Amino acid sequence: MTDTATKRTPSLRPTGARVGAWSEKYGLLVIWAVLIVVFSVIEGPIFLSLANWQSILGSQSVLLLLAVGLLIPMTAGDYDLSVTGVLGISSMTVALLNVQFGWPIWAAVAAAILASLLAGALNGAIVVFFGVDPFISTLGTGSVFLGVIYWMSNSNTITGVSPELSAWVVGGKILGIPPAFYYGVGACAIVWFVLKYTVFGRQMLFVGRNKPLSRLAGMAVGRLRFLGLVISAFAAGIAGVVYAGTTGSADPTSSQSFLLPTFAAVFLGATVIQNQRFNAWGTLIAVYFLVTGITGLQLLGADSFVQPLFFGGALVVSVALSQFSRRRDAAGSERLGHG
Amino acid sequence: MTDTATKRTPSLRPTGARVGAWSEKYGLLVIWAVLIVVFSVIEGPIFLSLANWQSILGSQSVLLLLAVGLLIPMTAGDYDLSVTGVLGISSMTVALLNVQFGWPIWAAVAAAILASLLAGALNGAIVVFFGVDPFISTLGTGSVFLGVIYWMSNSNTITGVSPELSAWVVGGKILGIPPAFYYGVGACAIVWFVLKYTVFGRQMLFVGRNKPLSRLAGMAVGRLRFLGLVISAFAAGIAGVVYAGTTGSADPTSSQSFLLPTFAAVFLGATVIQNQRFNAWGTLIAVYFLVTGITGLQLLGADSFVQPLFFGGALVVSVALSQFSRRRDAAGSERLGHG
Amino acid sequence: GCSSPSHSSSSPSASSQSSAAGVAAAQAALTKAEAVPSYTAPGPAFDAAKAAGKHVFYIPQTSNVPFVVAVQKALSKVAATAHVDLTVWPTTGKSTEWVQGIETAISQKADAIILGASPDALAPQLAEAAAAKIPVIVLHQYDTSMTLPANVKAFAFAPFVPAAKLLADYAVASTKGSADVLVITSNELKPSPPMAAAVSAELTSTCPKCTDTEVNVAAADWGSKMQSSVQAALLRDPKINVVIPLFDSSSQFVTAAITAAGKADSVSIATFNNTPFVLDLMQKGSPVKMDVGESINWIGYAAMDQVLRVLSGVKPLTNESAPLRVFTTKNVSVVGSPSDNEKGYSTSYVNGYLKLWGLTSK
Amino acid sequence: MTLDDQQIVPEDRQDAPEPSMLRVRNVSKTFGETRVLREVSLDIAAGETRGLVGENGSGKSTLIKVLAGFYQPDPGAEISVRGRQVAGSLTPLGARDLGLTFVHQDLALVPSLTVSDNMTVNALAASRSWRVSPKAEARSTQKLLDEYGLGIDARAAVSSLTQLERAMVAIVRAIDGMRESAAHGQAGLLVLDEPTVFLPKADRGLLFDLARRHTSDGGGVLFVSHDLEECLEVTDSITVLRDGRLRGTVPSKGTDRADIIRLMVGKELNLSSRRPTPPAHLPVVRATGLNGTSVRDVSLELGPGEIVGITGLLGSGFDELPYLISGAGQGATGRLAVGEREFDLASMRPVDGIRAGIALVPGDRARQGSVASLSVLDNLSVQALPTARAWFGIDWRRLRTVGQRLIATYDVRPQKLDVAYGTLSGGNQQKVLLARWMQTNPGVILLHEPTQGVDIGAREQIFDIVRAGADAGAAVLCASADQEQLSLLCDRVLVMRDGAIVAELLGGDISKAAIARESLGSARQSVPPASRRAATS
Ligand SMILES: Nc1ncnc2c1ncn2[C@@H]1O[C@H](COP(=O)(O)OP(=O)(O)OP(=O)(O)O)[C@@H](O)[C@H]1O
Ligand SMILES: Nc1ncnc2c1ncn2[C@@H]1O[C@H](COP(=O)(O)OP(=O)(O)OP(=O)(O)O)[C@@H](O)[C@H]1O
Ligand SMILES: [Mg+2]
Ligand SMILES: [Mg+2]
Repeated sequence: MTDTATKRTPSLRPTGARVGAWSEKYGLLVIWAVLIVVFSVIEGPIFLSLANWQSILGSQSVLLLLAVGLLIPMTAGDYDLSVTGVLGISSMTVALLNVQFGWPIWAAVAAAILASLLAGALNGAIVVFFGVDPFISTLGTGSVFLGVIYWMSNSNTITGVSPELSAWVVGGKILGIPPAFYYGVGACAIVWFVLKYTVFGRQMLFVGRNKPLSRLAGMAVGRLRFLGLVISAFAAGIAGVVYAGTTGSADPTSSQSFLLPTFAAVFLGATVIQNQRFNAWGTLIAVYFLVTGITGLQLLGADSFVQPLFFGGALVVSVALSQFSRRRDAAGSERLGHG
Repeated sequence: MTDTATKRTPSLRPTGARVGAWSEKYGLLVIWAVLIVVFSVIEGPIFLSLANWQSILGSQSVLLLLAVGLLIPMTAGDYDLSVTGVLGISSMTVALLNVQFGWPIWAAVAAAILASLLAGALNGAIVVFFGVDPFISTLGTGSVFLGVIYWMSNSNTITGVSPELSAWVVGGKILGIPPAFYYGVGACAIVWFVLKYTVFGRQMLFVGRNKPLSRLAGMAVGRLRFLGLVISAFAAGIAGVVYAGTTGSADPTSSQSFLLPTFAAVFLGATVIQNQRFNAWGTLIAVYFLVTGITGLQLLGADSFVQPLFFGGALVVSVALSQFSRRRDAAGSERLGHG
Repeated sequence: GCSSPSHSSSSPSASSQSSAAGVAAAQAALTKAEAVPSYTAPGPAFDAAKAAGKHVFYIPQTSNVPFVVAVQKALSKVAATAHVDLTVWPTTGKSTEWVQGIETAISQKADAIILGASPDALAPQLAEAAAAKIPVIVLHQYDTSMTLPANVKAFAFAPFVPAAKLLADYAVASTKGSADVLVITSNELKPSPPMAAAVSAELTSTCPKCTDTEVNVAAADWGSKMQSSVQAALLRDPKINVVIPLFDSSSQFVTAAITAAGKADSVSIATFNNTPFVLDLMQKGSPVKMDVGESINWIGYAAMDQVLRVLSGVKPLTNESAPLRVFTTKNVSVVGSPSDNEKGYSTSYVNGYLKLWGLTSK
Repeated sequence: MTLDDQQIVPEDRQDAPEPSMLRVRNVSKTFGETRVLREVSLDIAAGETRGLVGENGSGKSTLIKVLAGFYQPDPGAEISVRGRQVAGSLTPLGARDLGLTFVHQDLALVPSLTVSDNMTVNALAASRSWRVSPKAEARSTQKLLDEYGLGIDARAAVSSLTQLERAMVAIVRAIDGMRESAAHGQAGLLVLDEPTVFLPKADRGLLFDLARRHTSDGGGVLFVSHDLEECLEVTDSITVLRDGRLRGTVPSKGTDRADIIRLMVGKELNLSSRRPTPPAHLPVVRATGLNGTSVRDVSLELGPGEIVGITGLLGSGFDELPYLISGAGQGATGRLAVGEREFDLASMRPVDGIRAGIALVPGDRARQGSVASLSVLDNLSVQALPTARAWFGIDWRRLRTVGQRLIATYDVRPQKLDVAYGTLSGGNQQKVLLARWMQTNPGVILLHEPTQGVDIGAREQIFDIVRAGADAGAAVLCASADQEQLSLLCDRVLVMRDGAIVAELLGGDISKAAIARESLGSARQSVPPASRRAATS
C-alpha cells in the first residue's frame, strides 16, 4: 500500500508540499520581515534605531510571560481566563506588602508568587475536583480575583515599590535591553524545552488531545491539568512581579487589559514553527510581530484607532494565511481548540 | 438484557436519580430562590418591592439580547468574541447618524442593523472561507470593530439620541417594566423556538457536535456556521440599538464590559433546563440570577469589591453544583473518541 | 482665575518679548495656584434645616476608585449633620448599573439624586427623574465652559479647563518658554477633549515657540498600551520635554516609559487630579513634577451645598466648585507621607459651609 | 433457558497447581443503574490464548477496561496476575506493571499527532526519566515499523493513515510494549479487543503469528472478536459472556460455531443463506471515470434491487468508493448518473446525493455517523427533520412516534428513544444508523463496513435490513474487507487492486476463497467495465 502511495505521488508534489510546509512554519516571520521593511522605508532611521528596538523588545515582557505560561494549560486543552486576575493579585501583593507593610522586597515577591500559586491551585481544584470546564471556572475565578484585588488594595493604586525590584526588572540593561526581556525569553526557552523534551510536556499534549486515551495510558490526567493551571498562575505571578517592577507600582484594574492580547499571542503563536500546536517560540514571535506593527504605527503618529485595527487585522490575516497553506497540502483533520 | 436491568433496580434508585435529574434541571432556580429569600430577610420590603423587581427585570435587556444571540453560534460550536464589538458599532451608528448626521431615528436604526449584519457576515466569511477558528478570528475582528468604533466616533461619547428611540426602549412601561425587557424575553422565546423546533436549529446542534456527520447528512455546514455568526451579530445589533435607546447616547468603550458577563450567562445558562446544552430560557435565568444577587448587594450598600466576588463565586459554585449532580448519576460521559 | 491676558505675536521682533511675557504670566498663574486656597462663600446663605429628613440617592460612576470613596465619606458626613438620609448605590462602572440606580431612586421616591455617573449615558432616565420631579445634582463632571446636559437641576462643577491651563503654564514656565509637550488624552472620558484643547490654547497664547502633540490612550488600555505609546512618542520626537497625562492615575505608566527611554532627567510630567499616590511619586522623586487638583472633601462639601440648596427650595448656584491647588516639588511636602492631599488645604471651608447652611449651632 | 450447561468447563479452578497468568474473581461493574458485568470470574493460564465472545453490549470491552484500570470494578472484585494479587484498585499504570498490554477497541490513537508520538504514549506515564527525545523516538519507531515491513513513516500524522494502517500502529505499539515487559522478566498478558475488524483476512496472519510467539514465550493472550470462526481457529479456549454474566468457557477444539452462538445468544440462530439473485434491470447508478485519493478511473453500475460488494486489500481504494459516489469525496473527479440525474463529482456535494436518493452509512460511526452525546431520537431525526414539519415548527410528536416504530422494527436495544446514543453497544448503534437512513426510502444505499464490530445476532438483523432495502428496489453497494460478510450478503462482488477494479464475482462464484484470491491478485486480467455489466445481464 505504501508502495502504491509512493508510486502515485507526482514528482511535483513534494516541492509544493515543502513550500507549503515552510510557509506554514515561517510564514509569520516573513510577514514580520515585510512589516519591518515597510516601516523602515516609511520611517527610516527612527524605526531602525537601536533605541526603537530596545523599546520594542523591552516593553512586552509582561505579555510574553503571561502568554508563555498560558501555553501549558492550553496545551492540555484548558483555557485559563484568570491569568490576568493572577497578574493583578501578584503585583498588588508585591506593592502592598513592600510599601504598606514594609516587608523587604524579596519577601514581598515570595509572598506574591505564593499567592499566585494558591490562585492556580484554586483553579486546578475547581477543574479537577468539580469537573467544571476551565473556560467557565476561570471566567469565574478571574472575577473573584478581581474582587480580591479591590479588597486588598481598597481600590487604591499603590506606588513606591522598592527601586531594588525595578533595578532587577528594568535596570542594569544588557545590550541596552532591560533584564525583563531576558526573563521572557528565558521563560520561552523553558516552556519550549518542557513541551518538547520532557515527559510532562508530552503528557500535557496527549491530555489536551484526548483525555480518556491519556487516562487509559496511565497518565494522571487530573493531576496534570491541575499542574497546568498552577503553572500558568505561577507564570502570571512572575509577570505580576515584573509588572510591579516595571511601573514601580500596582493598580487594581489595569491588569485586565492584558487578557485579549495574551490569548491573541498564544493563538497566533500556534500558527508558527509548529503549526497547529501551541508553542513557545511561536508565541514569542507573535508577541513581537504585533508590537512591531503597533510601534511602527505609533512612530508614524497614526491615529489611535489604527492600533486596534492593525492588531485585529494582523491576527486574522496571519492566521488565515497559515490556515490556508495548511489546507492546501493536508486534508485538515482536527485542530486546536475546545471541547 | 433490558428486562434484567429493570428487574434489578432497587426501588429507591429511581427516586435518587430523579432528584439528580431534577436538581440538574432546576438547581439554579433553587439557588436563585434561596438568594431571594436571604435578601428578603436581610433587607425586607425594599428588596421584595414591586419597584425593585421592575428595576431588576428592566435593567439587563442588553446583556440578555447579547447572550441569547450568542447561543446560536455557540450551539454550532463557534465562539463569537466580537459580539460586544458589534454592540458598540451598532449603538455608535445609531447615535452618529441620528445626532451628527441628522438622520431620522428609524433610518439610523436600520443602518445600525445593516452594519451589524455586515460585521457578522465578515466574521462568517473569515470562518467559512479561510477556515480560521472562530475563537481567534472573532478575537481579531472584535479588535477591528473596536478600531472602527474609535474611528467613527473620534473616541468621543455622542449624546442626544432622539428620545423617540428611548420611548421605544425604556418608555411606555408595561406592568411597570420597560419594553426592552419584553424584547429580551421575546428574543429568548424566538431562540428557544428556533433551537428546538426548526430544522435550522437542529442542524446547528448537529454541526456543533459533529461536523463530519453534518456534512455527510447533507447539511451545508459552512452556510450554517456563517448564518450562526450573522445571527449573533444581528442580535448584538439589536442590543446596540437598545443600548443607545437606554442611555440616549453611545460611547466608544463601555460595550466591551459586556463580554465576560455575556459568556458567563451563556455558560451558566447551559446548566439549567437542558443541562449541557446551550438554551435560551436557561440563559434568561442565569442573567436574572446574577443580577438579583448584585442588586441585592447594591441595596445592602455592600462594599464594591463584593460584586465581582459574588459574580465569580456564584458562577463557579452553580456550575460546580450542576456538574456534580450530573456526575452522580452518570459515570463520566467521556469516552474514547477517535480524535 | 488664571486666564492670562491674550496677546498676539504679530511681529517677529515682538515674539521673543512676548515669549518672555508669556513665561512670566505662566509662572505667575502657577505661583498663585501653589498657595493654599482660601474659602469664600460660593453664594448666599440659606437655612438647610428644611432639608432635614429628606432622602438623597448617590450614584457614583464606579465605586472602585478611591476618589468616589472619599467623596462618599464627605457626603455622608454632611448628610448626617444636616439630617439628610443618604443612600449609596455602589456600581462597577457599567451603565446598566447606573440606569438601575436611577430607576431604584425613582421607585423609592428619593427627594434628590446625586449623580457621579455620566449624565450623557442617562438622558432617558434623567428625563424620567425630571418627570417624577426628582432633582438631579451632577457631581464633578462638567466645567462651567462645557455644554450642560438637560434635566439636571444643579451642578457641582469641576475646574477642568483652569486645571488644563495650569498644566500648560507649568510646561511653559518650567522650560522657560521652550516646551515640547506630549499630551496624553483619553478622549472617551468627557473632560478629556476640552482639557486637551485648553492646554493647546494656553500654549499657543503664552508661548509661541512651544509645540504640542497628542496621543490618545483609552483608560482601559493604560496598563497594556500607555508605556509603549509614550516610548514611541519620545522616540519620534526626541525634543519632548514635558509630558502631560490629563489624568494622573496613569502617571505610573508614563513614568515607566520615561525611565525606560532613559529620559528621567530631561522629561518632566505635569498632571491633574492630586491623587495621593501621584503625590507620593512626586515626593519620592520621579519625573512627576507637578500635579494640580482639588480637595476631595471640599468637592463633597460643594456638592452638598448644591444638594441642600435644592432640597431647601433655594435656587442652586451656577458656579459651585472646589478650588484648585497646584503641587510641585517645592510645596508637595505639606501633604505628608503617605500623601494625603486634604492636608494641603486649610479646613476653613468646613466651618464656612456650615455657617452658610445655618448648621453651626447644632 | 434450554441451554445444555454440561458442556461448560467449570471456570472456578481454585485448586490449580501453579498460579495462573490471570485470575479474576467476582468482577461486577455498574454504570449508574445498569449493571454491565455481574460477578465474572476468569482464569487464563500461561501459554494460553483465550477468546472472549458475546453479543454487542455483553460487557467484553467493559471487562477489558476494568483489567486496564480504566474502570474501577464494584467492590468485592479480586484480580491477580501470576499470583500477584492486586492490592487496592487497579490503575492503568499498575496494570501495565503487572504485564498487561492492551489493544483497545477504538485503538487509542491521537490522529493529529505523529505515529512516533502515538507510539510513545503508553511509555510516557511509566517513564522513569523526566525527559523525552523526539528524534530518538522517531528513529526507533521507524525501525520498529520497518521491522514489521509496514512502510509507514514514523513522522507522518496518524490522520494521514488509513484505518488499516492505524490498526497496525496500535498493534505494533502493543507488541512493543509487551516486549518491553518481557524484557523485565516474564511475558505478560496481551489483550486484544476486536483488533481485526480493520484488517483484511490476509493481514491477520501477522497478528496471530505475533500472538503465537508471545504465548510460546509463556505469555497469555485474551482475544475479543465477533468473527467466531477466526476465534475458534486461533484460540485454545473461548469464554462466552451474555448480559454481563459468564456463560462458560469451552475448549476451541471440538466446539463449533453453533455451540458458541447458542451460549452467546441463548437460543438457536437461523443464519440465513444467500438470497436469490434479483433479475437484471436498467442500472440505477452509473459511475464513470471516478478518481479519488486512492481510486483511479473506476467505472461501475448498480442495478435496482442488487447488492453489490466491493472489496480488496489495504489501500486498494475499495473503501473510498461509497464516499465518492455519495459526493463526499474531496478533490474527486468523475461522472455519476443516478436515475435521471447527472453529477460531476468535482462539484457534487453530499446534499446533492441525498436529494438524488443516496444514503451513505459511513464506517466510522463515532466520527462520521453519530453524535454520542445526543439521544437516540436526536440521532434518528437527523435525516427526517425536513419531512416532519407541522405549521412552522418541527413536529416532535410525530418524530417520536416514527422513532418508536423504527427502533421496534430494527430491534434496537434498549428500546428507548431518550437514552444517549453513546451508551448503546456497537451493534445497536449501527442499527440506529441504518434505521435513520432507511426511513428515507433511499434508492441507493452505500455501506462501509456495515457490520464492523457487530455481533453475530445483530449482524443477521443488519443483513435483513439491507436485504429488505434491496427488495424494496434500492441499489446497494457494500464496501467491506469482511469476505464472509460479502459472500453471505452480496449478489455480485467487485474486487479492487491498486485503485482499479480487477475482478468481478457473480452469484455462485462468490466465496471467501475466491475473494481472497482476487484481492491478492493471482494474475488475472482486469475486466473492462462494459463487459462486466454485460456479464451480469
Ligand atoms: N460508561 C458507560 N456508561 C453506561 N453504560 C455503559 C458504559 N460503558 C458501557 N456501557 C454499557 O455496558 C454494556 C456493555 O458494554 P461493553 O462495551 O462491555 O460491551 P461489549 O461486550 O464490548 O460489546 P461489543 O461487542 O459491542 O463490543 C453496554 O450495554 C453498554 O451500553
Ligand atoms: N463512558 C461511556 N459512557 C457511555 N457509554 C459508553 C461509554 N463507554 C462506552 N460506552 C458505550 O458502551 C458500548 C460498548 O462500549 P464499547 O466502546 O466497547 O463499544 P462496543 O459495544 O464494544 O462496540 P462494538 O459493537 O463495535 O464492539 C458502546 O456502545 C459505547 O458507546
Ligand atoms: Mg466492545
Ligand atoms: Mg465491540
